[in-house]
Amino acid sequence: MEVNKQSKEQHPIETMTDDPVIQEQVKRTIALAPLEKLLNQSRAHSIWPMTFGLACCAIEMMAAGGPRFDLARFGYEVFRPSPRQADVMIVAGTITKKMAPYIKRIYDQMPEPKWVMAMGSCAMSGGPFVDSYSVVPGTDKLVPVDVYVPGCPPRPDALTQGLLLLKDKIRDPKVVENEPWKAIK
Amino acid sequence: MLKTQEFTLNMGPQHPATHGVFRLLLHLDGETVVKAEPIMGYLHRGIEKLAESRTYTQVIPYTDRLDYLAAMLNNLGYVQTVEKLMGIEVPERAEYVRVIVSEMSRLASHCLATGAYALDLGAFTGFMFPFREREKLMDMFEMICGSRMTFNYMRIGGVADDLPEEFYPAIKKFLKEFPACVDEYDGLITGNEIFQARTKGVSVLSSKKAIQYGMSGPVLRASGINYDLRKKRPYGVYDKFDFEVPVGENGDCFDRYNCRVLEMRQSHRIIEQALERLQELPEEEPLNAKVPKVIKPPKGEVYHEIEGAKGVLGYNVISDGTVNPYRVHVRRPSFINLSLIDEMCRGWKVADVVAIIGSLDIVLGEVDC
Amino acid sequence: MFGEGLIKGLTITWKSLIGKKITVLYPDEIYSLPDRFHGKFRFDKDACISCGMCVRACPNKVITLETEKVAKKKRILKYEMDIKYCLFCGLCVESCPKDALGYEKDFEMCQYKWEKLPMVFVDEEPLPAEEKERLEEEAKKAAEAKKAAQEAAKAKAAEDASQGKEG
Amino acid sequence: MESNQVMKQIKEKYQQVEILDNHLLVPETDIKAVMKELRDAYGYNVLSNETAVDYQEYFEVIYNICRVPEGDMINIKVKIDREKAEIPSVVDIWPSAGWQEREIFDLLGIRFTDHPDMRRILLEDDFEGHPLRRDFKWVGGRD
Repeated sequence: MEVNKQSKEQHPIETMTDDPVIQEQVKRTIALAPLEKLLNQSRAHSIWPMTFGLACCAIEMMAAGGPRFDLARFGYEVFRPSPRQADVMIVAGTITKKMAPYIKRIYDQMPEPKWVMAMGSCAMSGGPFVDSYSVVPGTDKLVPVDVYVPGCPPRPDALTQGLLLLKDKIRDPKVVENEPWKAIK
Repeated sequence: MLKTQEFTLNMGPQHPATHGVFRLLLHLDGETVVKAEPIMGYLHRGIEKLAESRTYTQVIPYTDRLDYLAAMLNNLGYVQTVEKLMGIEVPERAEYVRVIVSEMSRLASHCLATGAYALDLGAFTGFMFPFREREKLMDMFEMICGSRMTFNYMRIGGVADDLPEEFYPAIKKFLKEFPACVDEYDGLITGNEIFQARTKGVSVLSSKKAIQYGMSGPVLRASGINYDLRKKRPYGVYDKFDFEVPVGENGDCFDRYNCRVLEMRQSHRIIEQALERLQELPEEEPLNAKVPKVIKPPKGEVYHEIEGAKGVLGYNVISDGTVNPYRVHVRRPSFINLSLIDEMCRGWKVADVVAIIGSLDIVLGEVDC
Repeated sequence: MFGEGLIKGLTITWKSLIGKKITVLYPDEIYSLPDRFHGKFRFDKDACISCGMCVRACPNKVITLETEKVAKKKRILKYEMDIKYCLFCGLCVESCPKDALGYEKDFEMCQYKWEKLPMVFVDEEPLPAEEKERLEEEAKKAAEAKKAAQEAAKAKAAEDASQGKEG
Repeated sequence: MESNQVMKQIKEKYQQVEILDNHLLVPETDIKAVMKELRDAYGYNVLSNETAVDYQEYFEVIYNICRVPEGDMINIKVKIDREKAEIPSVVDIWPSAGWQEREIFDLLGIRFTDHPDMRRILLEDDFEGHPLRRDFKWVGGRD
């Protein structure tokens, strides 16, 4: 029978390792991959950001949720104050050494899968205050960052663009190799 | 008698109602606050130290990031201090342009304070309406200096650029529409019974206490003291305008909020008058005073105060005769207004704490510097 | 009457249902930005005289400018703006004497990768030694030729003048 | 009363006080008495600003006090020894000095004696050094 014939064929993972536990895990995950894709589609279309306003950029983030720029058009307006209900942490503002442990802790409290956006110069690299004695030079020194939004502060539109880029990345992680602004237009 | 155990609640540093990264350690007896312990510095970026290694012009963009809601007023305070130090007389046209942009900045700040206060107390619609006007202001700022929040528009001896052509119709349209918009806020937020129930009589600040603790701005005026530096110690051309200083009666949260709404109407009046006078002045008049290319103030020091959006904003600039300032100190109104938070919260419920912090209208960029 | 304020508030919100909508539908509709907008940088390599004014004006050492001198002319090797440190204050643009540096009306600068953040406008290898020599010699020759031509012109002019005297 | 006249009267009363172009230079020992006099006799009721400067050889504490709601201002300076770095606190005269003195202690390391709560305010408790001193060295975070 055809089914049996297929099962007798060697799975690529069997050539790599002999551990039956790993083999089984890999086979099961690959079977679930299409489902994951479907889930990612839904994730990408309703990102719940966390209100993580630190400084000036937070005001632009509020403006992005306001009437003019209206993130609700994409389904991203559900700003959650609690990290346990959020998908993406938008780090908007300067991270000081005093604040750094909290950022790490809040990131750890977020459920998987999670993403991080660095909004504005300060969050990207310390920005104008990089030479200061109390500033952490960039979010990526603490947690991995998925999208960088330059500007000081960025326009709310730029934040929208960043979220759209993140949407593309959630749908297809390979998109990071492309030139980003071409991906949208 | 039942005795309850004291309970500690940590509010912040990541809390949506603290207007930034401010942490309040609340000691509670049931729901009543026994003691509020403020902990800040989560946004301390060392601007005062950074200023020591920048030239006088390069410090201006850093002042933007202190009180980022009313950045133009921070610019104004700094450049006026340096001008005082160097003895520069600013041309009249530049003074009027400065008045227009700084009052616009005050409007933008008060719009946000009103909207965010409504949001703190659970009125999401009340947040949308002031933000609509704020966006119009931001558009005009973008026309003037290209940025929405961090302007870097003022220069020592004048302003960076003239007001563009397209600005005049925009501001005229805005000035025409704005009083009706403030009426809308009054109808939507001020007149709302739920809002009044949550703010009237809450955390009354007596005038004596307000003076003792060095409060300033709307917080002081809400307690019934008519102290506005634009009237009492006029700087720039502020003595040429006709406007009133709104003063509250009770000094509760509602008065502090209402003072800001009333101030918006006065700022509107000032902009109208300034625009009129500016257009009367001949176009050829210079916009910048004659300043040397490399700014090197003589040895000395100046302390200068202006009326910021949050209160008295003071700059202390010390020069040692080189191109870099020796020391820049900023008297930040939010920092000093916040120092009474413990006493203001004492005896009120947890839900009122949000109302009290919102009514003080603090900006953490300024508190922590 | 209790509830009056609530009803008044409701009428205000209902009114805005019929008014003009203010939402800008980015990215379908690009919002018109003013001329002075501080966005992406634009750099004109040919206009730049590599005077270094922008580097000195910057409050945060964002700009890297490397030059080499070839035949008495400065050649730009590298012009890089590390916009992750940028304040977008506009002091560099203001200081540029030749208008080589400016802003574009474009704010779309988002990136996935840290390495792609800096804006590299010019990134060239320094010229090899032979090429440099060749260019220098060429410049020398050109200068000599120019000098010769000038002298010839002078001589001719003198001749003309003397002829004119005679004539 | 004009602030110039006030300055002259203070000078008459306290011999060691010096009048420099726009401020009073008060010795450390007299500061509390002068402050009290200014508040009670002349009605200067608000301490608007308090800060300090590191002049490498010595510290200087600057007080800007004003009358509310009249609005006139007087500037007072005190020179203190850099090694000792101690000065009496004025919290009991002006409660608004509380946080400002804590800030000065945090950033410049000047200790205010009899301040009720002399802790760091902006930086972490275990931060080493005082950043606004001129000899403070640190390593920036640029790549």
